[in-house]
Amino acid sequence: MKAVYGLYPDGQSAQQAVNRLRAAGLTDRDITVISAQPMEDFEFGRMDDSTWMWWFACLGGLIGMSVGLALSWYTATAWPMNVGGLPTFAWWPKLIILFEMTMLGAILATVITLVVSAIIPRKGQTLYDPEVTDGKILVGVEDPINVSLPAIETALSSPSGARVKRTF
Amino acid sequence: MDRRSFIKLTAVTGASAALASCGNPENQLIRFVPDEDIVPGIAVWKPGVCPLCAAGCGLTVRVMDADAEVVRNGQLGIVRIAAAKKLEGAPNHPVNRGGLCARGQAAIQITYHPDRITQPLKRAGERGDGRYEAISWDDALGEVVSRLDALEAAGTQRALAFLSRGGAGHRAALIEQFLARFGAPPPLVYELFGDEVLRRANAVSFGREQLPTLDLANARFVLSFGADFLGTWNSPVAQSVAYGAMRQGRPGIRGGFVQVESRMSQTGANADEWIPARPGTEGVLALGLAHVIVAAGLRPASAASRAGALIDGWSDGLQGYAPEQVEKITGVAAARVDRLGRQFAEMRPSVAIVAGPPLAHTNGFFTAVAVNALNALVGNIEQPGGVFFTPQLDLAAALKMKTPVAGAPAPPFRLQPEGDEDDPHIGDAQVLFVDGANPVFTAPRLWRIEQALAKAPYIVSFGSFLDETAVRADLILPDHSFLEAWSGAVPESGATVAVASVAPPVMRPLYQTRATPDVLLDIGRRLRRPLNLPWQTFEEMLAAAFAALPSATRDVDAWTDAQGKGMWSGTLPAGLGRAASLPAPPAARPLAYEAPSFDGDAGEYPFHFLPYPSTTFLDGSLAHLPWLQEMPDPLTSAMWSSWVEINPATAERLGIGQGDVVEIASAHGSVRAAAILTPGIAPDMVAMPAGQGHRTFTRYASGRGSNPVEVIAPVTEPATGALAWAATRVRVTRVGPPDGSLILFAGGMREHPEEHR
Amino acid sequence: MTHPTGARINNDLIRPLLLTSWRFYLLVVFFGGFVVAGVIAWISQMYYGFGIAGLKWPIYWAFYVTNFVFWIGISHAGTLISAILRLVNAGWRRPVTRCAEVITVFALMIGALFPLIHLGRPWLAFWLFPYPSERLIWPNFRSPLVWDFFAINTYLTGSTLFLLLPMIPDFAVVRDKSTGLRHRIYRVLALGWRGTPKQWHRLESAMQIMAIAIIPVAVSVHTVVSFDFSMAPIPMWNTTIFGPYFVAGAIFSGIAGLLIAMAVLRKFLHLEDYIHPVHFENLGKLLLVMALLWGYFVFNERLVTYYGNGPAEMTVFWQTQRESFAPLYWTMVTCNFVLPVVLMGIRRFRTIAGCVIASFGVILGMWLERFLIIVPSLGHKYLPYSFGSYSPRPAEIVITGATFAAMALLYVLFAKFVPIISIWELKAGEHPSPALIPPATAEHRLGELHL
Amino acid sequence: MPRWGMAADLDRCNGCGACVVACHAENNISTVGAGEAARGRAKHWIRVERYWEGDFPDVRVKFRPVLCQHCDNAPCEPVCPTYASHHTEDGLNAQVYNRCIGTRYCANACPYNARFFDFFNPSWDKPLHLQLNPDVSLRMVGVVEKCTFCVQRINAARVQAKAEGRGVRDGEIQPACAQSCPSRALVFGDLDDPESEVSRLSRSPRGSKLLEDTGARPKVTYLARQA
Repeated sequence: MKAVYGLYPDGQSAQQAVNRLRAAGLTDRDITVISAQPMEDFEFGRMDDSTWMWWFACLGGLIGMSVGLALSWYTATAWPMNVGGLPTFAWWPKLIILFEMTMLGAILATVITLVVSAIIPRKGQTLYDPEVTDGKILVGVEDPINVSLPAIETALSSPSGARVKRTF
Repeated sequence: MDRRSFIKLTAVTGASAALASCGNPENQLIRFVPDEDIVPGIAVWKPGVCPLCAAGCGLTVRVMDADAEVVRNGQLGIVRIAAAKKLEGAPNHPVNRGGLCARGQAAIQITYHPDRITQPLKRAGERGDGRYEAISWDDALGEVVSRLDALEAAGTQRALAFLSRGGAGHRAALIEQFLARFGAPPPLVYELFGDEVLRRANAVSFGREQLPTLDLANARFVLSFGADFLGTWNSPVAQSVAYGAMRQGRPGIRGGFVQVESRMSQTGANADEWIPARPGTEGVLALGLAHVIVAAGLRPASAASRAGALIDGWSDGLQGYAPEQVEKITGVAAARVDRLGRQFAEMRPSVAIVAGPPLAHTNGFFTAVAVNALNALVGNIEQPGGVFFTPQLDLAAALKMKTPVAGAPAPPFRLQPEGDEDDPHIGDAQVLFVDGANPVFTAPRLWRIEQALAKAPYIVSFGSFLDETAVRADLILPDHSFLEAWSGAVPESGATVAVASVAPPVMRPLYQTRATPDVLLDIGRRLRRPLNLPWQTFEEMLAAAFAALPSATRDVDAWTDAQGKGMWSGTLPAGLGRAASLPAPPAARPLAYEAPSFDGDAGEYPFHFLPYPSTTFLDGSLAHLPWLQEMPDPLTSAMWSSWVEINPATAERLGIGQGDVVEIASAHGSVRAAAILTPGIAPDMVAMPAGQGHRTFTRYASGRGSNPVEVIAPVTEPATGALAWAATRVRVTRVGPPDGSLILFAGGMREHPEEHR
Repeated sequence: MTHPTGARINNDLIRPLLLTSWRFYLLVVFFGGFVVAGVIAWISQMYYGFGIAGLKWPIYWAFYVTNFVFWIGISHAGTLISAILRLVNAGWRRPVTRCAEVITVFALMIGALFPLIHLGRPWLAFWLFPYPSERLIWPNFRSPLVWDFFAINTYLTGSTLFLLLPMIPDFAVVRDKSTGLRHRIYRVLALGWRGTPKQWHRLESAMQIMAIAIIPVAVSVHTVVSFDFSMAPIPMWNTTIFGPYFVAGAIFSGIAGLLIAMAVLRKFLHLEDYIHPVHFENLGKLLLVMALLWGYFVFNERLVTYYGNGPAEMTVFWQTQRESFAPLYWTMVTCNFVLPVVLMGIRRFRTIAGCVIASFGVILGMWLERFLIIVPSLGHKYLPYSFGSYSPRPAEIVITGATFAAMALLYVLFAKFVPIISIWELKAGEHPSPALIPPATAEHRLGELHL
Repeated sequence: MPRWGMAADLDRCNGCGACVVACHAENNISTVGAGEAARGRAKHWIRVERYWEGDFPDVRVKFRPVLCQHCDNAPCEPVCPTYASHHTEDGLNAQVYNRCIGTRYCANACPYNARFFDFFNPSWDKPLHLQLNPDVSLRMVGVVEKCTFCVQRINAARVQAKAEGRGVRDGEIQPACAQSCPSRALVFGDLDDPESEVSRLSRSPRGSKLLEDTGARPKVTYLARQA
């Protein structure tokens, strides 16, 4: 992997670096930003923030509810048992099971969505520097194709306090 | 294949079965070839006779297969046996008609009791310390025979004493014959809560020296003076059957029931009206009712005939027993006496019953005769809804044993230290046989039974358990359990027709025990001068006794028929019944009320003390059965405990709370037990059930609770010499807080606790 | 005192993970000893038979079910509070959320253990699981105990994930700050976390969704727990108020548990710069609100029973008001109402110490509350002949004590291996220095709550 | 299908306790011993409740045998998570010991406290175990047990009746308690048969159900004592 990146002490200089990279012709998809905390106060911190997570959660909830319904329906009718004169499939108690299963489905779907979409590392996305942990913000480009390395380096080094590094 | 190799083969299969069920040692035992055919899982019902009390209820015994551990040829293994599983009342038995009391249900645990004596034992330590060694039956019988031969050689056959618990049955008849032929006095019968007073009173009032049979089922009004006829007295199952019918067995008619007693018994708890009269004054109340009846002209005084003539002033209308007078003596309001008298005469058929505490006072005989007179006054004798006397089979006649035996009739031994000096005292016995009685536990301390037994050189016990008396025996010849042996009974009451019960063994003996009647017959044969009893076995004797009876069915003889049914009942042919009526006694001074005397100064000992037969253990002979120990007492719900019943007002005055340990002290002894506060007892009385307090009586009863007999004064009823067990006064002191010995099943006393906040 | 910067936050919060003092081992041995005793007691109970506990006819539930309800109640400290604070974006939540959520997870684990401990045949507990078995019989979905199973299962799963997700970035911090074996372990735990805007955003979205989902689940859990009682026709159990009453009580005891945990952490991990008196003040006010709410529910429950005047209900009622259970009852009222209202209602007492004292009172009081709901009713059901009284025996006492020790032990271990305050959330909050916090005014306090 | 039920005539019941021991004998109920009994672990599937009324000397006693009422709407059934407690087709409230995991919820939900928990493995001092009824399963530690209306006797009578090609006759089935009862206070039979004695007694104006207001619809009718 070839990569070049800069480390910035604060959000403003990181934002400048991102802006310069864009000016140099890079798309957001090519720019990697890494920080030790969410940087939602800055424009770069909102890159790639569209998500279907809510819909997946709802879907998971629906699946959970269906499982709950199927389970309670099947188990009640597979071997009908008379207990206390209650109907074999008693709706009121079943609502509890349906509710809990719905919520369980929604929670699991959310977490699975998160893990699959954002946490499992993708191939070629390994750029990292432990200094981020101490508060530095990393802005960099992996495997640049369209733009030349020197141009990127220039763009990265222009904000004040920037420290540019290369990996080969 | 010979037997030996077959056993080996089964041993191998047993071992492989053990592998399959590893860990459970039971399954690793060798499985022996069973001696009897029994189909697993199939129940067989066989007749039986309940041995626990004189009522003689008929049983049906459920027999099924069970795996028992046995030793054969020195090897431990298991064998499938036919085992009794459950006792139920025989549906066709004229006494209990299918019912069976809690005690009868538990009788099966006698057979399977883990502490049963399994073989003859010879004393190996000091008397009373319970150390015994095994001895063979031959050696044991040899010892007994040599002792008896020695008596005979010295001409002192009269020094053979036989102590038994009574009951008129075939076994008792055999014992009588044995003793008579040997030349010994008749058996000494002792029961703590015996009924001698009532029998004697019935003899003088009605010419029948036996307990009455009460036709409650047809009665419309039942008046009971202290009789616990639903719980422990006489034939409780027969009486309970009749009680149920009396209450709800007749459409539109419900019999009324009034109980007079100063401590509410289980029976009293069912009364419509419960009347606490002063202890020992019940006879006065009975005569008060008679006065009302005569005075109101409801019945003429002469209607009581012989029974009334015994009472002083009867023919004059009992002038001394006007309701106001009765109120002064008994504490029962005059208006109530008047009402009860009218009810008794008008709600006919009515019946009066007397038994228990009222007869255990120094005027008990008077009380019994007074109640008899009341019954006779309203014409209750041998009438539907009244008092009957079960025709009694005369066993001696049936067995053709009426011929006088050698030697003059000897007076029986006595247990009391005082008394008629002509009678030999138990302490004078050279050889003492004990069969079922436990006077060390049930006789008042002052009779010094232990000391008397210590003087007897040789004691033989036939008991199955090491109770307080058996533990003093030099030789124990354990009896079969009632399920393993032939049993017979001739109920004294409970049916209006004559009844004789019999049952063959239900199962094989579990241990090296022998039936006591057979042992006696064996001893009789082995004596140097054999007794020449005409039967080889008890079974033969039973057969002879039943052969004399008329058969109920045409096809089979009475003996075969009785074995199948478990009993014979019907009309006794002439000559086989006991005399229908005893001759009237020589005219004596008519009886008048004398205030009961109590042992102990009223100031120092302010409370009447009432020991009463426990619903579960009777006099204590059943305390070894775990089902009964764990059965909640009907009134207190106590289990595994003994207790003292105290009126709550009294308890509050003495600072006693529920469960507190209290000491009951008379002039003769003291016991401690937990207090139970109960409203069903007079404030000047404390009551305590007998039955617990065994020093040695199997793992379940030993060292549990305390025995009220220790407190009883040795007062006797003068007319009969019976122990007046309710005539002791005591003081009550709180000793300490609850010590955990009182175990109650019930959490609450009252259904609506908030009403009694 | 200066505002802790990113590096200082890292150092302060990772220090307990990297440096181990003898005190840690001492605590582990101390609490571990109690836990081992509890395990031995439980094993004895299975080996010798359930009879070594003090339960009896007819009081078949007592200490174990009390503990069950109690710990499930404590579990409402964390996730529920933290989820609410997250949704309303209360800034002061940031140092508090994780130590709260941990309480939830551990309390739930302990609480969920009690249905097992109290089972007559715990080795067959898996029969409650809905799985196709050779017995061909499924669990009875009409049984409140099966509802319990589902509710606790959902809540435990949700709470655990709710706790774990925000830990991932912090594991990444530890990964970067450690070496050797520790580095390798935390590298695995960090799941390759880097910190791209997409990751941060997805994480925060997920936390939002989970927070929304977990609140009704938390409410449902304690409602279902209350159903264990209110579904049975037992005097003082069979009432509709139990659902909200139990939820309120759970939050109440949960806050108390959280306050105690925070005070302990602040003291022993020297987190004075992160957990400020204002946090205690705010939670203390919540505690006050819940105490008043609790009083309202108790009054409600009692008044309705009193007015209805049913004989069986009144028997139980008087048992707690003035008979054998009265000392416990009035202790409960003092601990749950008088003490927190006085300490939290008077501003002068609303200090850290005041909060801790009130919280201990509430913990004791809420434990007693559950005990007094369960035992007097069971001991006085309708038929006075079967009335009974109960006292615990060593097995129950040891196991009960052991669960408190287990909570402490788990907490100690957790604080040892995971930063007890969420590092990234703290950084994201850009916490102003305490000097910049205006003095506590009514306006300010309301503003902080963002309610 | 029959609907088994019982009538208990409180005017006949005199509190003797024969039913209690009969039940122990029939159903292999172990005794627990004094120590355990003191801790409240005694098991009596049927008990005779005794209540005092009034104070000396105007005192009366009420006896009432209480056993599992085999309620139509049994509160113990729906709460069981494993269907150990459930309703059979002929109206019995069945307890399947093998399926019981010992939550004891049923015992709590039972308004009559008719259910008993085995705190220890039941044991019998040998050879008392030879008495055990092979038709009744032994329970183990940790399960709840209770009155079955002597279901083994019901089944035996049914098998017998079927073998003889007839229906079960009224009075043919007697649980151990009813069989032993000397005063015939307990009557067992089919409530769906209007001619049966138990139906007749259940319709008696003296009849009432115990704790009717819990809505459990018990199948034991108590006939009040008169006067």
